[in-house]
Amino acid sequence: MTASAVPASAPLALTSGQLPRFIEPALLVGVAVVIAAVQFLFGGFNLAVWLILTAVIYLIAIGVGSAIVENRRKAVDRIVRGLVTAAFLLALAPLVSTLWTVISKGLAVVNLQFITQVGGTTFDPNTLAVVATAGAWQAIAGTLIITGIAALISVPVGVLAAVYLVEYALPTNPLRRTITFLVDVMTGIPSIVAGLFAFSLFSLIVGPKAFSGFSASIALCVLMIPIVIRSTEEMLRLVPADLREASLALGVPRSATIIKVVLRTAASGIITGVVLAVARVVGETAPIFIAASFTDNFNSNPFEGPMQTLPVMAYTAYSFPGQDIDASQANAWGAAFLLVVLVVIFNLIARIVAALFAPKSR
Amino acid sequence: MTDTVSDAATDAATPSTPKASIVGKRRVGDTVFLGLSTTAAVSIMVILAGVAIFLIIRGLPAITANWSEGDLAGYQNRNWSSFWEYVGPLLFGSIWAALIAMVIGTPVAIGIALFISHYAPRRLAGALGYVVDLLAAVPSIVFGLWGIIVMRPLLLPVSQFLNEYLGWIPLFQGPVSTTGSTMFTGGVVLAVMILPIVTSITREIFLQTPRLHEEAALALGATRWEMIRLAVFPYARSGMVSATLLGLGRALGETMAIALIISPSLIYSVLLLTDGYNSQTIAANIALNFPIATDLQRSALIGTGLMLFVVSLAVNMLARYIISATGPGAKGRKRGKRS
Amino acid sequence: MSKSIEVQDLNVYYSDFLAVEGVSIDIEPRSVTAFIGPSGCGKSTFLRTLNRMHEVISGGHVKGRVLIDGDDLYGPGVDPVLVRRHVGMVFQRPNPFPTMSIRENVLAGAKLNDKRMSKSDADALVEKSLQGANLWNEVKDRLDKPGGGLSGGQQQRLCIARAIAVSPDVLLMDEPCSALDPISTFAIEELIGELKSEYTIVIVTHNMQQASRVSDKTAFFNIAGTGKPGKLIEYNDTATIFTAPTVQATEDYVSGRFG
Amino acid sequence: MSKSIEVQDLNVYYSDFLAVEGVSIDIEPRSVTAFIGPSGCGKSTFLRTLNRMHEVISGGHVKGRVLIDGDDLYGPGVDPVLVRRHVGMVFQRPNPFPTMSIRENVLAGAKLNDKRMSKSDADALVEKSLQGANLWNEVKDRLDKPGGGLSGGQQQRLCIARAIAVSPDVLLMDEPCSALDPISTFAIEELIGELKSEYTIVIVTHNMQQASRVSDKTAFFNIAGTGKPGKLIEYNDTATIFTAPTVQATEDYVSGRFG
Amino acid sequence: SSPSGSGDAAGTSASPTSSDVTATLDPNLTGTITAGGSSAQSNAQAAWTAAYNAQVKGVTVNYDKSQGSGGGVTNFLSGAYDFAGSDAPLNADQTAQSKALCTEGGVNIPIYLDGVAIIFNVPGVTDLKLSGETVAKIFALQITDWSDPAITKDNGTALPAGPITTVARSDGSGTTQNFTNYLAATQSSVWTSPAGKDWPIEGNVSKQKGGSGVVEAVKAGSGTIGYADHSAIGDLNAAAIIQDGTAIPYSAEAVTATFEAAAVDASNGVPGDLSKKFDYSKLTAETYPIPLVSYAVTCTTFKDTKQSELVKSYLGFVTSTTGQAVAAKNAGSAPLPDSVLSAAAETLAAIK
Ligand SMILES: Nc1ncnc2c1ncn2[C@@H]1O[C@H](COP(=O)(O)OP(=O)(O)OP(=O)(O)O)[C@@H](O)[C@H]1O
Ligand SMILES: Nc1ncnc2c1ncn2[C@@H]1O[C@H](COP(=O)(O)OP(=O)(O)OP(=O)(O)O)[C@@H](O)[C@H]1O
Ligand SMILES: [Mg+2]
Ligand SMILES: [Mg+2]
Repeated sequence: MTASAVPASAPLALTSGQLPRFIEPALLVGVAVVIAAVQFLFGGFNLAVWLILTAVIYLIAIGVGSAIVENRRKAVDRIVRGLVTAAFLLALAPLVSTLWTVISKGLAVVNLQFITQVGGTTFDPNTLAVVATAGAWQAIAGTLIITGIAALISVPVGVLAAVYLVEYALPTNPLRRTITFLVDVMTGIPSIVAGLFAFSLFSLIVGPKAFSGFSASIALCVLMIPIVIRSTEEMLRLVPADLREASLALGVPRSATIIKVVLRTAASGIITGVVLAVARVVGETAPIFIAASFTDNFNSNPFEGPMQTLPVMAYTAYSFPGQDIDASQANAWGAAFLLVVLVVIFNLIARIVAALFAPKSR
Repeated sequence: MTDTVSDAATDAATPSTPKASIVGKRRVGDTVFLGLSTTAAVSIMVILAGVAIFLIIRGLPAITANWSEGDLAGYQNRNWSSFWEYVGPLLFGSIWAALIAMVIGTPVAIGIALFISHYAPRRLAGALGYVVDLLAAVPSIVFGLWGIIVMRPLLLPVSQFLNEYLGWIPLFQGPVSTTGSTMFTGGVVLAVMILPIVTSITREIFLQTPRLHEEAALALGATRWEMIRLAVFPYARSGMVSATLLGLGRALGETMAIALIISPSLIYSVLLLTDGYNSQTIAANIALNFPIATDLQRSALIGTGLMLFVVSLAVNMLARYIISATGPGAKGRKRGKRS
Repeated sequence: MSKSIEVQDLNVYYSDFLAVEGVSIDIEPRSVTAFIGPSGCGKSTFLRTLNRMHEVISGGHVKGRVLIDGDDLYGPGVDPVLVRRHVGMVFQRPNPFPTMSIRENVLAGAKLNDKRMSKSDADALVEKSLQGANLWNEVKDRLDKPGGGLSGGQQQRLCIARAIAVSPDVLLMDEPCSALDPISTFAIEELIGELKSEYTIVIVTHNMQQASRVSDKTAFFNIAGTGKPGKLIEYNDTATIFTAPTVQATEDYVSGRFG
Repeated sequence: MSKSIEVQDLNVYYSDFLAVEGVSIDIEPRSVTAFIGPSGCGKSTFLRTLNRMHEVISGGHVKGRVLIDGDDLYGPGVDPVLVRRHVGMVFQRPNPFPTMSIRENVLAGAKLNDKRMSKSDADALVEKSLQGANLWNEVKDRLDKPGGGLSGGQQQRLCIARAIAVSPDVLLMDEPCSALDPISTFAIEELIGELKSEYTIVIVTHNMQQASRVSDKTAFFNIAGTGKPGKLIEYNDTATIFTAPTVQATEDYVSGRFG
Repeated sequence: SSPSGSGDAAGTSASPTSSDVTATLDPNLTGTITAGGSSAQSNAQAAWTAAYNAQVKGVTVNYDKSQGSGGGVTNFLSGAYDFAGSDAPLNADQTAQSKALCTEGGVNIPIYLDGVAIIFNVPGVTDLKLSGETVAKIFALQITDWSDPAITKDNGTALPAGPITTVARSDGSGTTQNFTNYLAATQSSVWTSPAGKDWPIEGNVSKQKGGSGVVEAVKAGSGTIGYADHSAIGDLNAAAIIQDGTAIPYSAEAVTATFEAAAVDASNGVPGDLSKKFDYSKLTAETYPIPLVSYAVTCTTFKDTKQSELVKSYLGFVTSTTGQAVAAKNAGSAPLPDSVLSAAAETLAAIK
């Protein structure tokens, strides 16, 4: 918007007192500096205290200032804007901090060898020394296999169940209401319980030596299916009823309408939801070490024997360090770093695929 | 399946004569697809029933056992008279920790969602949404490790501060922890973990607020905040409730981060800043004690898992009730992308 | 391709709610019939029973008979999917499939049904249908662009092209112009005039002028009050309905509009 | 309460895109002005600049001056929030707040400024506004029922009541009847006739007859083609525009509609 | 002690002496051993696996350290594991259960010896001496400041004043069991809580998950004191424990001496079982008083003879002098006395 050069005389109540435009950032910086200075003066600068005090004092100052110069309504508006922005920055802080911690600590160990090598040990018979070689390939492979199988099972089941809920079942259908409710309950299953369940199930089926990547996949399925259903449901509901009717009116059977029109239109959103679900379970620790046990060895057979994954590697390396504690912790951060990288890669792939599938208007 | 919308197609011949052109035989594709999706939906019940049955079968021995003898006598160094006495403080701890996380996390999450949907410049908003989604994807083990090395030391002086100036509030009583393994730290880390879930759901709902209603408010001379109060919040209320409860579900079930961060005790305590008086949560207690437990002790732990399951069931029922009771916002929510 | 429609004493229900009561009407082939009436009187509901689209709405069902060239749409063994290939439909808001190009949209009826078609057949069908919908010249250079990129009026004509590509006998239109600007409306009205040489057309409209411009016959529906069923009040030549209606309600409605 | 509006050489942009170019127009107090023109020519866009609602759309900004009784809406220190209290707006689709009762809807705007309105003041305001919107008799027994339960036409009148409850000087209406049936449309048109004794009213409509029925003056906007800016082509007494327009484009549009 | 193993230590070149217990390894064995349990053993197991695989390439050993002793035993009893690593021998119930699996029952073979270290982080203090009584009082929260006269007395000099934060395990653990065994047996007047796997003291105690959690918290805090397996304390300082008037810092020799002096048989009745318990009254001025011993729990009769051969071969290496040396070198453990090793060899030889 541009202001005209001639200032309007204002008998009409269009204008009111206004704080200058730059007041918010200026005041914020001012408050922050002053508080930092005060903190240094009285010894002890502390990041958390600084942030909290800055936020509180800024909000009070802008509120009071605006109430005096402008009016009460504007003051409230400015305070809320401040609060909302603060909430956002507050949330950004842990993200940046987490990522920074993971990246800085992870990059210290991660190199091509770490990624492509199976972690292990070599023994020198002369000195009796066992030298650990860092490597995460066994965990990367395990993560991909276990999560991959979980996704292969969960995605069809979840998507189809969502199709049932949205496309077939009427709102009054007791089955639909039960299932929606159960899906909500399932999202609340503690992950460790899912692990125990899967392991017990497999002990029943294959006998005591039930540790396998596959049983861990089943545990992840229990956690993943409800997430897939929920997000798919949301996405299917976003597909305008118009499109279903258009397709049906062309004499297209219901199943073809659902598959080729409804699912196709919602595909991009469904993919995003699925990837979020995968990202959510790929970092699970407790169910995996219960169902797939732990090993340092490479195992690519999901149906037999313990399997290592990145989160379990991070957890065990941190919780049960070797003699060289620092090296173990470095490994833990390396695994955590790879895990985050994996999640980011999933996300990127999903973005790209989703963009390819997204409805276009141009 | 009864009560489903489906095209009733019945037997007959091929569309050769005009007469028969609208007469068709049963459509295999439709039947198969309906069958598949019904099966998928029903399998949810099977899985959940499986989990519930598993919990009950494995948990029952300890729930009915005599806690004054055998492996359960003096379990975890306390003389419990029964399973219920044992699970009590754990249930309390789970709910308490989740509540703290909600109290810290929900307002922030809603703030972020509002920032992204209504305050940030449109172009920035997409990127910001992505960033928050990324937070959702950070594995909980990473949050656990991060909590230990970053948050624990960072929050120590804050604890000190709170205790010094607000110590008269029972929550902030001392002795203040020197290691940082407090309910406060745990609550903050949990809050960070539930942020993305609550944010992404509320953000979606905020974005779906019909533009019509937003513009109606603005055209009445509302400030942005007043517009949010008039148009956005009423519309999103039920969604906010369900998002919050989803977050609560996650907070209740979170295991590793809590197990790694908090210094737990099997007591009823609301203190936030101490080492020795943090109520233990069910999930963390399972994670901590399952490895060392004997069969009957495992059964006791699984019994506590069953209780957690029951709580999340109750929470969800409550959520449904609230959503259905909060009126038009719940029913009148038409989902349509705004352009 | 055009067919006659004969409706005998039709009641339409949404679950228990009787939405439309006792409609009997004869519609001739190769004619345009307009349905007019106040909001909620059941025009859309009745229109949808002509190709069983009301069944898509949960609880929707009918009593009575609808004969298309003598075949009962609700007879035993009749497959609603096949019915809809004979009786096409165009909706109030243009709804091209957003994931498909213009070309794919036109071919949707065939493609979604897994009909195998040679490229040249498909090309021919696309051109013929778009020609039929008066859209060919405007889009022939960008057939592979998404249908959502067209203007509202073009989108609506694309939907008409899509509907006629499956070669129906009857074309139902539910307020096809109410979301369009006058110029697009005009284009669609012209198109209807051309289409009636091949199809039996039934159109619902709120716009009395549109009804008088495009239709041969007009049916006036009315409703006694909320919760009451809609009824067919008067059905006659359009000119008669607008100039000399026999029922008072029709006259009130038709003239009130211009009051 | 009514005020005059004077627009001087106004350009409206969406980011870089010039949507409306060089509009100058004088609108008299206590009159009804209709904006007509083909879809996309910028009627809504221009209308929104009269109460700075275009700023709500990201990238929307103007060059030029809009004077309300001589005060520049875009002058320095002008608060858009205050502008909108002086210039009210009614939208195409009725949009009562769904969670609020009829009474709360009417008071929604008024309560913003005066939190502690006494119950009797509030009651008086509700009655006065609903009377003004010709809705009082229909809803006085159910003021505490949700606004969403009313019929479309009643909802639109509720929105008008809500807009006049903040006592604006000017009332902008963007196709207020296009989602309504003829009977409701008629009620709104009557209402506009009554409101103009107190307010300056500007109404966008696609319906030429509506324009001719309700307005004193009519402004015809047109657009040369997609991507080009919309322009004010002709502005004159309604009767003149519809019977003896001076510009060919106006004549084409006005008569083409009835072609 | 006499050697009962025969043959030379194939492939190991650590110079054998006459008293060495050696194991014969068949380099052509193939198969997979699934095991798990005690995390205290985990570093030793990793070292043993590496050294064992240097000679026997075809055998894969999966030792799951995330399960803990209890998990190991439970999985062993269910048949999931070929052997379990456990910080405590099978109890009576478990022994009874094991009979279903192993005919005669399960045997406990000591394979890993270590000490519980008292670790601390007091600014400016690197050497700390504490009597058993002072340790008990500190951990029982009866002494709460570093300037306490009892601490001054033990060290002969006053430490800087400051509150003491005790750090304990939040998870059940064999380390806690061994530590509280010692406290309950030797300081019964101060330490009135029971000995067990869970830390019994309520109050101002910081409880951390796992030995690593304790080590981290002690390191990160200030004025902290905790306990952990000596092999896992990294670069933290450990207190010397005053025993019979002498301050004894942790050393492998001192712990081996403890085992020789104080470990007494506590067989579960299954032939070949080597369960031990400590008689703390036999501690001397040469013994480190808080030992930690960990077992391999395995079957006397395997259902699958192939598995029995694998387990005998692997555990044979573990309980050889070389095996113990490997663990000492790489996991910081103390070698078990030869007498136990040869007894272990006999037990293993009897396994079918
Ligand atoms: N899905 C539905 N479920 C139940 N009742 C419905 C449904 N759709 C419409 N109705 C009811 O059926 C009656 C007829 O509605 P219909 O939409 O056919 O009217 P219409 O004449 O097309 O109105 P309009 O001119 O507004 O499009 C109305 O009373 C309406 O409330
Ligand atoms: N939010 C927006 N961002 C960018 N361009 C816009 C936006 N809204 C409208 N436009 C463009 O501005 C021009 C004028 O649009 P406007 O909606 O004002 O037309 P209109 O005359 O009201 O049309 P209609 O009769 O369809 O309501 C059009 O070219 C349109 O594409
Ligand atoms: Mg209709
Ligand atoms: Mg417009």
